[in-house]
Amino acid sequence: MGSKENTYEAVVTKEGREPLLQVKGLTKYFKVNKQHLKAVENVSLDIYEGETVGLVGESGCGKSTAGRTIIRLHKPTAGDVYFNGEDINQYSGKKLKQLRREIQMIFQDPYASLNPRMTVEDIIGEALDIHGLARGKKRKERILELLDLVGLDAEHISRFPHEFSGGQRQRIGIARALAVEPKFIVCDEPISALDVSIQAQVVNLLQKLQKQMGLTYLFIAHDLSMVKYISDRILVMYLGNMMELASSDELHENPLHPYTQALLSAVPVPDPKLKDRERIVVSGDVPSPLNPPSGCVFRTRCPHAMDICAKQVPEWKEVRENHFTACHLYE
Amino acid sequence: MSNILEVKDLVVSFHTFGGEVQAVRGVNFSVPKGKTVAIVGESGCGKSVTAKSIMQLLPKPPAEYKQGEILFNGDNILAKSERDMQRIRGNEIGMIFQDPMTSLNPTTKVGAQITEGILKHKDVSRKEARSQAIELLNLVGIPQPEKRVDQYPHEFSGGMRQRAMIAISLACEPDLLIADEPTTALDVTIQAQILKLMKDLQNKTGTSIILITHDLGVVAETCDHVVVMYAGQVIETGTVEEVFETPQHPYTKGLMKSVPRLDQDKKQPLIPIIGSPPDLMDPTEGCPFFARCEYAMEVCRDHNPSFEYMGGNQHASCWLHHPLAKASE
Amino acid sequence: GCFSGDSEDVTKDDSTDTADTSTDTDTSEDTESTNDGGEEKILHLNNSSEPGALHPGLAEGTHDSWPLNHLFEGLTKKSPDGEVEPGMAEKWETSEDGLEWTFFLKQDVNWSNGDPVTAEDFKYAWLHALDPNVGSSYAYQLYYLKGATEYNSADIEAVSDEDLTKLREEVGIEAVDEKTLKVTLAQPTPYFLDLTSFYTYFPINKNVQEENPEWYQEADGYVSNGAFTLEEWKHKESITLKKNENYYDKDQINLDGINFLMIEEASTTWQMYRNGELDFLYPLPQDVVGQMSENDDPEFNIAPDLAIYYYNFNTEKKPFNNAKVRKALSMAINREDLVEFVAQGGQQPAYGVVPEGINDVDGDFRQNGGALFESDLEKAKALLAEGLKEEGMDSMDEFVILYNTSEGHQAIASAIQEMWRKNLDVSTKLENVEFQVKLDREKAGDFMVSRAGWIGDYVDPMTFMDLWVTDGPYNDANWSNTEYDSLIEKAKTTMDAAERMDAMHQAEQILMDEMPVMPIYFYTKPFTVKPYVKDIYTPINKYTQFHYADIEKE
Amino acid sequence: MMKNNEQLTKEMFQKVHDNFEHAEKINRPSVSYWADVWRRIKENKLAMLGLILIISLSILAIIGPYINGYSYYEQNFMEKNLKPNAEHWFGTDQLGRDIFTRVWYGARISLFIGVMAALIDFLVGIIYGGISGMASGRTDNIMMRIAEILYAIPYLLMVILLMVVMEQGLWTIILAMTLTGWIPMARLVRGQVLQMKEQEFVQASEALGAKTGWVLRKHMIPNTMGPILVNVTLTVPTAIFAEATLSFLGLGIPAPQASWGTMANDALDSILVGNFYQLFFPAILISLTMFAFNVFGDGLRDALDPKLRK
Amino acid sequence: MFRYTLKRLGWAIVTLWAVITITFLLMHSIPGNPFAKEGTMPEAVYNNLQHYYNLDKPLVVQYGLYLKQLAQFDFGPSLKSKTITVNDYIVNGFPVSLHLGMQALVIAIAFGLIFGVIASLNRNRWPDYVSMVLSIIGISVPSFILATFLINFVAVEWGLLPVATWSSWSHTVLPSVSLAMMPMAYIARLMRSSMLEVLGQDYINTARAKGIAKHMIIFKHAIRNAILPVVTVLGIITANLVTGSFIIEQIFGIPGMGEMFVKGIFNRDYPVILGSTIFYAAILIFLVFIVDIAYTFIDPRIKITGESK
Ligand SMILES: Nc1ncnc2c1ncn2[C@@H]1O[C@H](COP(=O)(O)OP(=O)(O)OP(=O)(O)O)[C@@H](O)[C@H]1O
Ligand SMILES: Nc1ncnc2c1ncn2[C@@H]1O[C@H](COP(=O)(O)OP(=O)(O)OP(=O)(O)O)[C@@H](O)[C@H]1O
Ligand SMILES: [Mg+2]
Ligand SMILES: [Mg+2]
Repeated sequence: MGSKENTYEAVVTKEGREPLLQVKGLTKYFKVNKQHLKAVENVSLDIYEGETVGLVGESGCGKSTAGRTIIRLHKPTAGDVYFNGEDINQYSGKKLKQLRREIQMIFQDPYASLNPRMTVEDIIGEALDIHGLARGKKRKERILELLDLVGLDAEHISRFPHEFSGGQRQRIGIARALAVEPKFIVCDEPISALDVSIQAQVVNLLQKLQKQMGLTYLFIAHDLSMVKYISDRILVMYLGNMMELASSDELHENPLHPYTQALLSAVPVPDPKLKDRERIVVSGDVPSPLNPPSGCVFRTRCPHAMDICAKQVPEWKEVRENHFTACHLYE
Repeated sequence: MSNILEVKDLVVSFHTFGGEVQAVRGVNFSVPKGKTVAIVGESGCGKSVTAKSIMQLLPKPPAEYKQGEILFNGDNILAKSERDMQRIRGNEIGMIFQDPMTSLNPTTKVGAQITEGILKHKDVSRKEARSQAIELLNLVGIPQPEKRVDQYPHEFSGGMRQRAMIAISLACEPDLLIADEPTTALDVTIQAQILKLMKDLQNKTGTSIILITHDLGVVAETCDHVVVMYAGQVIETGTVEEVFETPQHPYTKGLMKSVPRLDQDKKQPLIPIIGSPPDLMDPTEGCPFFARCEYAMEVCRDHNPSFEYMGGNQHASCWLHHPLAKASE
Repeated sequence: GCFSGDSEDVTKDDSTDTADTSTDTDTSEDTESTNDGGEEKILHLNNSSEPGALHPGLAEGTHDSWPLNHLFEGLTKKSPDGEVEPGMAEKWETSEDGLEWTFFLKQDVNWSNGDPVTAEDFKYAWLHALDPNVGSSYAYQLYYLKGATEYNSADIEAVSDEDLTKLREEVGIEAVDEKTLKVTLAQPTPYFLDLTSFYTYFPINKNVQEENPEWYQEADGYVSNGAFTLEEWKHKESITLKKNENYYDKDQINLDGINFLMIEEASTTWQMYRNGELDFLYPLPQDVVGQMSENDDPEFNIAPDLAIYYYNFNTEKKPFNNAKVRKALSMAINREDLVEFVAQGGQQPAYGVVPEGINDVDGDFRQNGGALFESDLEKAKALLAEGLKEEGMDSMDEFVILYNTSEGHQAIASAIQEMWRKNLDVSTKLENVEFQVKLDREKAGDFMVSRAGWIGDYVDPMTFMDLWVTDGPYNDANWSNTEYDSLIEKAKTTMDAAERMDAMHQAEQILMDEMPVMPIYFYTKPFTVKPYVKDIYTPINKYTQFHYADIEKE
Repeated sequence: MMKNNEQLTKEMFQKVHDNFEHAEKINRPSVSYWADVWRRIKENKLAMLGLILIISLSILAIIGPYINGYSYYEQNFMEKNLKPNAEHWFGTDQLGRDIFTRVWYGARISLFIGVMAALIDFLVGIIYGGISGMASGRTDNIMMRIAEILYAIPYLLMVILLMVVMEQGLWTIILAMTLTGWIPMARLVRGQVLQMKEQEFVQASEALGAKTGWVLRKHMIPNTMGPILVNVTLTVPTAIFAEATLSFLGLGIPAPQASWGTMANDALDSILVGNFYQLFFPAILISLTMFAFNVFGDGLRDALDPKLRK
Repeated sequence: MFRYTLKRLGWAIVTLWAVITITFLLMHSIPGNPFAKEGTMPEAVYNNLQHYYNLDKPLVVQYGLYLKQLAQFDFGPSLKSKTITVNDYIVNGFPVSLHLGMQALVIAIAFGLIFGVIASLNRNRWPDYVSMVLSIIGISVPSFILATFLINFVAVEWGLLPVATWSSWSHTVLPSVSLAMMPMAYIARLMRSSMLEVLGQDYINTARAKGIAKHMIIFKHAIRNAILPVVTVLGIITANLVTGSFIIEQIFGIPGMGEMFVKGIFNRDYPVILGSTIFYAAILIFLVFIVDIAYTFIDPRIKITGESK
C-alpha cells in the first residue's frame, strides 16, 4: 500500500472548491477472535457541499463501516477525516458533540432504528433534548415543523413507531436526523428495506430536502439503479477497498473496473424487451474479509484476472477525467 | 390441458388474537406448463400465503381455507389429505424460500438435507441418494460437491446456500417449482447467478415455475407471465410484455413509475404510490387501492371491481375499464 | 496427623472378609440363615448419625456411645434396674479415704479375637485417652484420676519427651498384675464406680491398637470385649453388630445381631418404624409423641432421663441482675402446660435443677428436695414490679430469647414468649441461631436469656450442682454466690454421704431462690418399640440397652 | 365482486380528489407499547388467572390477618391441632394458633420477601450487568469472571455468615436471598445490553451525540425492561421458594412470625399424625403463588415478544 | 482444541483457587468452632484438639498447609469424625450421590423433554395445559414437602416402595423422583419454548416442503435444534444433582455427599467445608466444560476457539 500519500492528491477534483468532507486513507479493522477483520481499507474521498455521493458494493463489503467511521461512530484504525478542514479524529467531548449536529445518519432498518417504546415526539425530540435546542412549547412547534417537512401529519406526533408503515418510519428517521440541522447526512441504505412502491417516497423526500436545505449526502446502497438515480458521483467498493469513482452518468456509460461492469450488468432491468441482453455474470462469492485475497481483492472473481493481480495492489488512478479506478487493466 | 396449476377463487384467512386476517381474498391465476409465472406485489399482499396454500404448508389453525380450489394437474389440492400432500410435496411441487440463511437446518449436513427428500419419494438406497445429492450440487454449480455434501449450511456462503436450497427443491424433479423471493436476500451479483441457474435448469427440465418477487426487474428478465397482487387480491394478470407495456391497473402503473431505470434522468422525478396498503384485518367493501389511487372514482369507494378480461392474455380489476368510466371522461 | 487414612477400601463389598473376626456363625447378612432353627434375630435401630469414632478413648456423644455400649464393657456395667454390677471386674476394693480403688478382673474375659482382657489393657486405654497428642475430647472424663489433669494439659509444644513420660507415669493407674488394676484418685469421688461403666473408661486391646492404630475405623480388624462385635460398617449408612462368641456371658445374649441405621430425619425414621423397617425408635417426632401418649399406644414408652432443660439469665445485664426479676419471670410460666401441650414427651416440670432418679442418702434426691419454688402469677407480677423498681425501671424493655435452631426449642420459646406476654405483659423477641453461634454468644455474654440443657455425666446430683460455681466453665449465667460455692466445695470434699447430700440440697435451694437459671423441665426418653422386642432396659443416663433383648415373633 | 351492474350510475364514476388525505391516516387508535402489551396479556387467559391470583393473594395478605379476630401469635393450648372448623377456618397449629390468620400473615412475609428479593436482585443486577455490558472488553471480562467465582462459593456459608453478622430477621433473609440471586439477573442484563448496543436506534442516539448515561436511561433500560421484568416476576416465586428451603435448615424467619416456608416446615411432622391440613395450607399457597407468578411471567414474556407483535 | 482445553484448565485452576481462598476466609470468619459443645470442655482438652488439627497456628500458616496438602489431593481429616477423612467422605458419598443424581437426571431429561415437546406441539390445547400444570407443580412444590408426601403415601400408606435408606434399587425410586421434579419441570418449560421457537423457523417449512412426514420433522429437525438451550443449562443442573441434595439425602437417609456440605458448615468442620466446596466447584467447572464440548457436537455452527463466553 505504498500509494497512501499520493492517494489524497489524486482524488482532489479540479473544480477548485474546498471539499466539505475529506476522507484520507481511512482504514478500519475489527478484532474478531484475535484476527483482523479488514472491513475498510484505505478509503479516500472528497465530498463537496450540496452533492450526493453514492457508495455501492455487495453486502459485507464495508459500506456501513465506512459510513460510520467517517462520522466517528467507529474510531478509525488509520486515516483521517476532515470536516470543514478540521481533523475530526481529534475531536472529543464538546467538539464531538458539536460535530454530531453537523453530521447525521439515516439507518437502513426502519424497524430497528426507531425505539419502539418512544412516541414520535420523543424520538424527534431526543435530538433537540440532547443538544438543548428547544424546550417546552418551542420544542413541540419544532417537532411539528419537522413532521411537516417530511410529510407526516401533526396528529402523528403522539404515535408509536409500530403504527407506521415502513416508508413513514423512514421519514421519522429523517426528521430525527434533520432536527439538529446537519450539513452532511450519511444515508445507510435508507430504502433497501422498503417496498419498491414506497422507496420513491423516501428518495423524493431526500432530494427535496437537499434542494431546500443544501444538504450533502453520502448515499449507501447496493441497488445500483437507485444510486445512479440519486447520486452525482458514485464510489464502488469491494471487500473494503475502493474500486472505482466517477460521476454517475460516466460510471454508467463507461464502467472501467470489471467489478463495476459486472455490477451494472447484473442489475435486472424492468423492461421485457431487454430480456435477452448479454450479461456479465461473475462467478463465486465475496471472500472473507478476515482473509482477503492478495493483490487486487477482486481478482478471484474477475473475468480479466492476470498474474500481476495476485501480486500487486492496483494503484488508484484517474483513468479518464474525474474518473478513478484501481485496476491493473489500466496501467 | 396446458395449465399445470390453476388457482380459482382462493380465500384464506388467519384467525388471530386481534381478529380475522383476510390474507388472500379471491385469487385467480393459472400456471401454463413449462412457463415461469411471476407473482408481484407489495409486502404483505398475500404472495407467500398463496404460495404456501399451494403446498398446503399453512398451519391450521390459525389459517383457514375458506373458499376456492387449487387444481394441480386437474386435481384439487385443497381436498387432499396430509398424507397425499406429503407425496406431492417435494416430489411434484418443489419450493424455495426467501432466506437461504434460515431455510436450511443448521445442525444437519447439507447432503443429508438433500437426500432426505430423495429417500422419501424415490425408492433408492442411501448410497444412491448420496450420489444423486452430489450430482445435484454439481448441477446447481457448487464446486467440489463431493466435499460440500458433508458440510453444514454455516460453511456455505449465502449464494451457495440458496443453490443448495434449489438442489433440495429439485431433488425429485418436480413439475412445479415455487420460488418465494429466492433472491431478495442476495446481492445483485449472486442474484444474477441464481436467476441464470433457474432459467438454465428450466430449459433443461421443463419445470414450470412460480417466481414470487417484488423486483420488477427480475420479473421482466425471467418470467413469461405476471400476476400482480394487491391486498390479498389479484388485480392484474398477463404476459410480461403486456403488463409492462400496457399496464391496465393504476397500481401496476404506479409500480412501474416508482422505480428508476438505469437510464432514467435525475431531473425526471420518481412517482411514488402514496400511502400504504390497507389493513387486512377489516378491509373495506370497495376497491382496496381506492385510498392510494390517483384515478379514484366515487364508485371505487364502496364497490370492488370485478376481474375482467382485457384482451390478449391480460386481465385486470379496475372500474376505469368500465364503459361508464370511459364515458364520463 | 494420622488421618491421611488408608481407608479406601470402604466401598468394597463388606460381606466378604468377616471370617477372621467371627467364629462359627454364618457370615451371610441375610435373614434366611439361622443358628438355632428360627429366624436370625436381628434388631433394627436407628442411630441417627454416623459415629465420630467407635473407639472408647476417642468417642464423644450419643451417636458413638450407643453402639459402643454394646461393643465394649467396662470394669462395671449397669443392671437392667440401674444398679452398678460387675462387668470385666468381678470385684473391687476401696481405701478408707476413698482415693484408692483396686479392681480384680474376671479370669475368663477375652477380647473378640481371643486375647485375654488384662489390667494393662485398661491402663493402656486410659492413658491413651489422656495423651495430649491424641486429641481426645472426652479425656476430661478421666480427670478424676490422680495426675490425669496434669498429664492431659501438658503443653505439647513446650514440654520435653522425658517430662511428658514422667507426667504419664504419675497418672494414678497401675496394673498390679495381669488381672489387678489399682486406681488412685485426685479427690474422693463417691460416684467413681458409676463412672467406670462410662465408655471413656472402657479398655482397648493394647496389641491391636499398637499394631494398627486405625483398627477402629472399619469393621475389618475391629476388636472389642463386649456382648457384640462389629460385623459391618457401611459408613454413613449402617453399622451391623453381631453376637460376640467370645463374650463371657454369651449364653445370656439372645440376639444374633443389631443393625443401626444412620438416618437423621425423625419423620423418616418414624415412617420406617410404621412400615416395619425399624423395631425400635428413639427419638420420635414431637407430634408423634403427643399423639401416641394421648392414645396410650401400647408400643409407646417413656423412659427417664438424666437431663434438664432450662433457660439462662444473663445476670450481668440489667434487669436480670435482679433476682426478683428473674424469679418473677420463672414463676410466670406454666410448666405443666408446656410439658403437656408443647413438649408432649411426658417430661417432668422442673422446680429444681436435679432430676429424679438419683439416689439420696435415703430415697430419691429430687423427691426429698421437693419443689423449690412455685408458679404463682400474682406473686410474679408483684415481684417483677418490685424488682424493676429496685433497678430504677418503670417497665421491662423488650429482650431477646436466644435458642439454637430446632423446632422443639422454637415451640417452647414461642410458648414461653406468649406466657410472658400474656401473664406479665413482657414482650420478647425470639432469636434462633445455629448451635455454634449460640455457644459463642453465651461465652461472650452476648445474650439476655438463652436456652440451655444439661445431660448428667454420671448418676449423682453433683453432675448438675457444680455447674453454677463462680467462674465455672458451664456457668453461662455468670452468676456468683459465695455461699453456694462453699456448699459445693464442702460436698465435693467430704466422703460423708449425709453431709454431702445436705450441702447439695441447701445449694439447690439457694440456686432456686436466686434463680440465675430458670429450670423448665426434666427430659425423658420417649420411645416406641415393637411388641415382639422383649427384655430391653433403659438406664437413666444411657440410651436403651439391648444386651439381653430378644425377639419373639409369633 | 359486483355483478349487479344495473345499480351503477354515471355519477359514481366521477373522479375523487381528496382521497390522498386518507392514505397517510392511521385508522387504528393510538396505543402505547405498554397498552399493547396489556391488551395481549389480557387475551392470555392463563396469564390473567395468574395476575388475578397475585392480586387476590396480595389483598388477602393485607386484610387476611384481621378477618377472623385471631392474632398470629396468640396461643391457646386447649385448642391446639384443631381441624378446620367454623371457628378456625383453616384449623389451628401445634401451639393452638389460628392457621388462617397465620397463613395470611405468612403471605405478607413471604410475598414481601419475594418482592423485595426480586427488586434487589433487579437493582443490583441492572447496575452490575449494565456496567459490565456497557464497558465491554476487559472490564466486562473481569466482572463476569467475578460473578462466576461468586457462584461457585458455597451459598450456605455466606448465608450463615450473614445470619451471624446481621440481626436475624426479615431483612437478613432478604439479603440472603439476594447474595447470589443477582448474578443471573446481571448476566441477563448484560446480554440484553450487548444486544441492544447493536440496535440501530441506540446508534442513532449516539450519532445524535447522546452520552452513555442518556443512552442507558432513554433506550437501554426501557427496551431491556421486558425480558428483565419477566425475570423479575420469576424471581419472586424463586425467592419465596428459597426461603422455604432455608426454613427447612432452620434458617428461616424467626418465630412467632411466620412465612409460608417456616409454616410448612413446622407442619411437616403434622402429616405423621394425620394432620394434613397444617401442611396443606402453606404448601398450597406456596404452590399457588409459584403458579401465579410463573404463568403471569410466561404470559408477560409472550406479550413482550417482539416476534409476536404486529 | 488442545490449546482451548489448556486455557480452560488454567482458568479452572484460578477459579478454584479464588473459591478456596474466599471460602477459607469466610468459614474462619463465622463464629463457632468445631469442638464446641453444650458447656465448654476443659481448656487442656480444647488445646489438645486445636493442636492436633493445627488450628492453633496462624491462619496464613493453616492456609499454606492446606494448599500444600491439597496439592497432594488430600482434603484432610474431618474434625467431627476420627474415622473418615474428607477424601473418604467424597469417595464414599460421591458414588451414591452420582447414582442418585444420574437417575434423577435421566428422569428429569426424559420426562422434561417429553412434556416439553408434547406441550409445544399442542400449543394452547389441553396437552399443553396438562404438561404446563405438571411442570408448575414440579417447580412449585418444595422438595421437602414432595418427599414427605411421597414417603407417607407411596411408601407407608400404599406400601409400594420402601421408606428410606439406600440399600436396593427400589429404595432409590422415591428419592430420584423427588430430586428430579424440579429440573424436570425446568427442562420441560425450556424445551417447550425452545420447540416453539424452532417450529417457527424456516427450515421446518423447508422440510415440510420436501414432503417429510410430521413426526420425522419433529424428530430429525425440530428436537435436535430445540435441545440446544436445554444442553446449556444441563451443566449446572447436573452439577447440582450429582453433588447431592442435602434435603433429599437427609429425608431419605442416603449416605451421599449432600449432607457433607451442610453439616460441615453447621459443625464448623473446616476441612469438610473446603473439601466439598472444592469438589462442587470442580465438578461444576468440569461439567460446564463438557457442555461446551457437547455443544459443538450438537451445533456444528459453534467452533471451539480460544474465547470462552
Ligand atoms: N462491530 C463489528 N465487529 C466486527 N465486525 C464487524 C463489525 N461491524 C461490521 N463488521 C464486519 O465488517 C465487514 C463490513 O461490514 P459492513 O456492515 O460495513 O458491510 P456493508 O457493506 O454495510 O454490508 P451490508 O450491505 O450487509 O450492510 C463485515 O464483514 C462485517 O461482518
Ligand atoms: N401465520 C399468520 N398469522 C396471521 N397472519 C398471517 C400469518 N401469515 C401471514 N399472515 C398475514 O397475511 C398477510 C399476507 O402475508 P404474506 O406473507 O403472504 O405476504 P407477502 O406478500 O408474502 O409479503 P412479503 O413480501 O413480506 O413476503 C399479511 O398481512 C400477514 O400479516
Ligand atoms: Mg450495511
Ligand atoms: Mg412473503
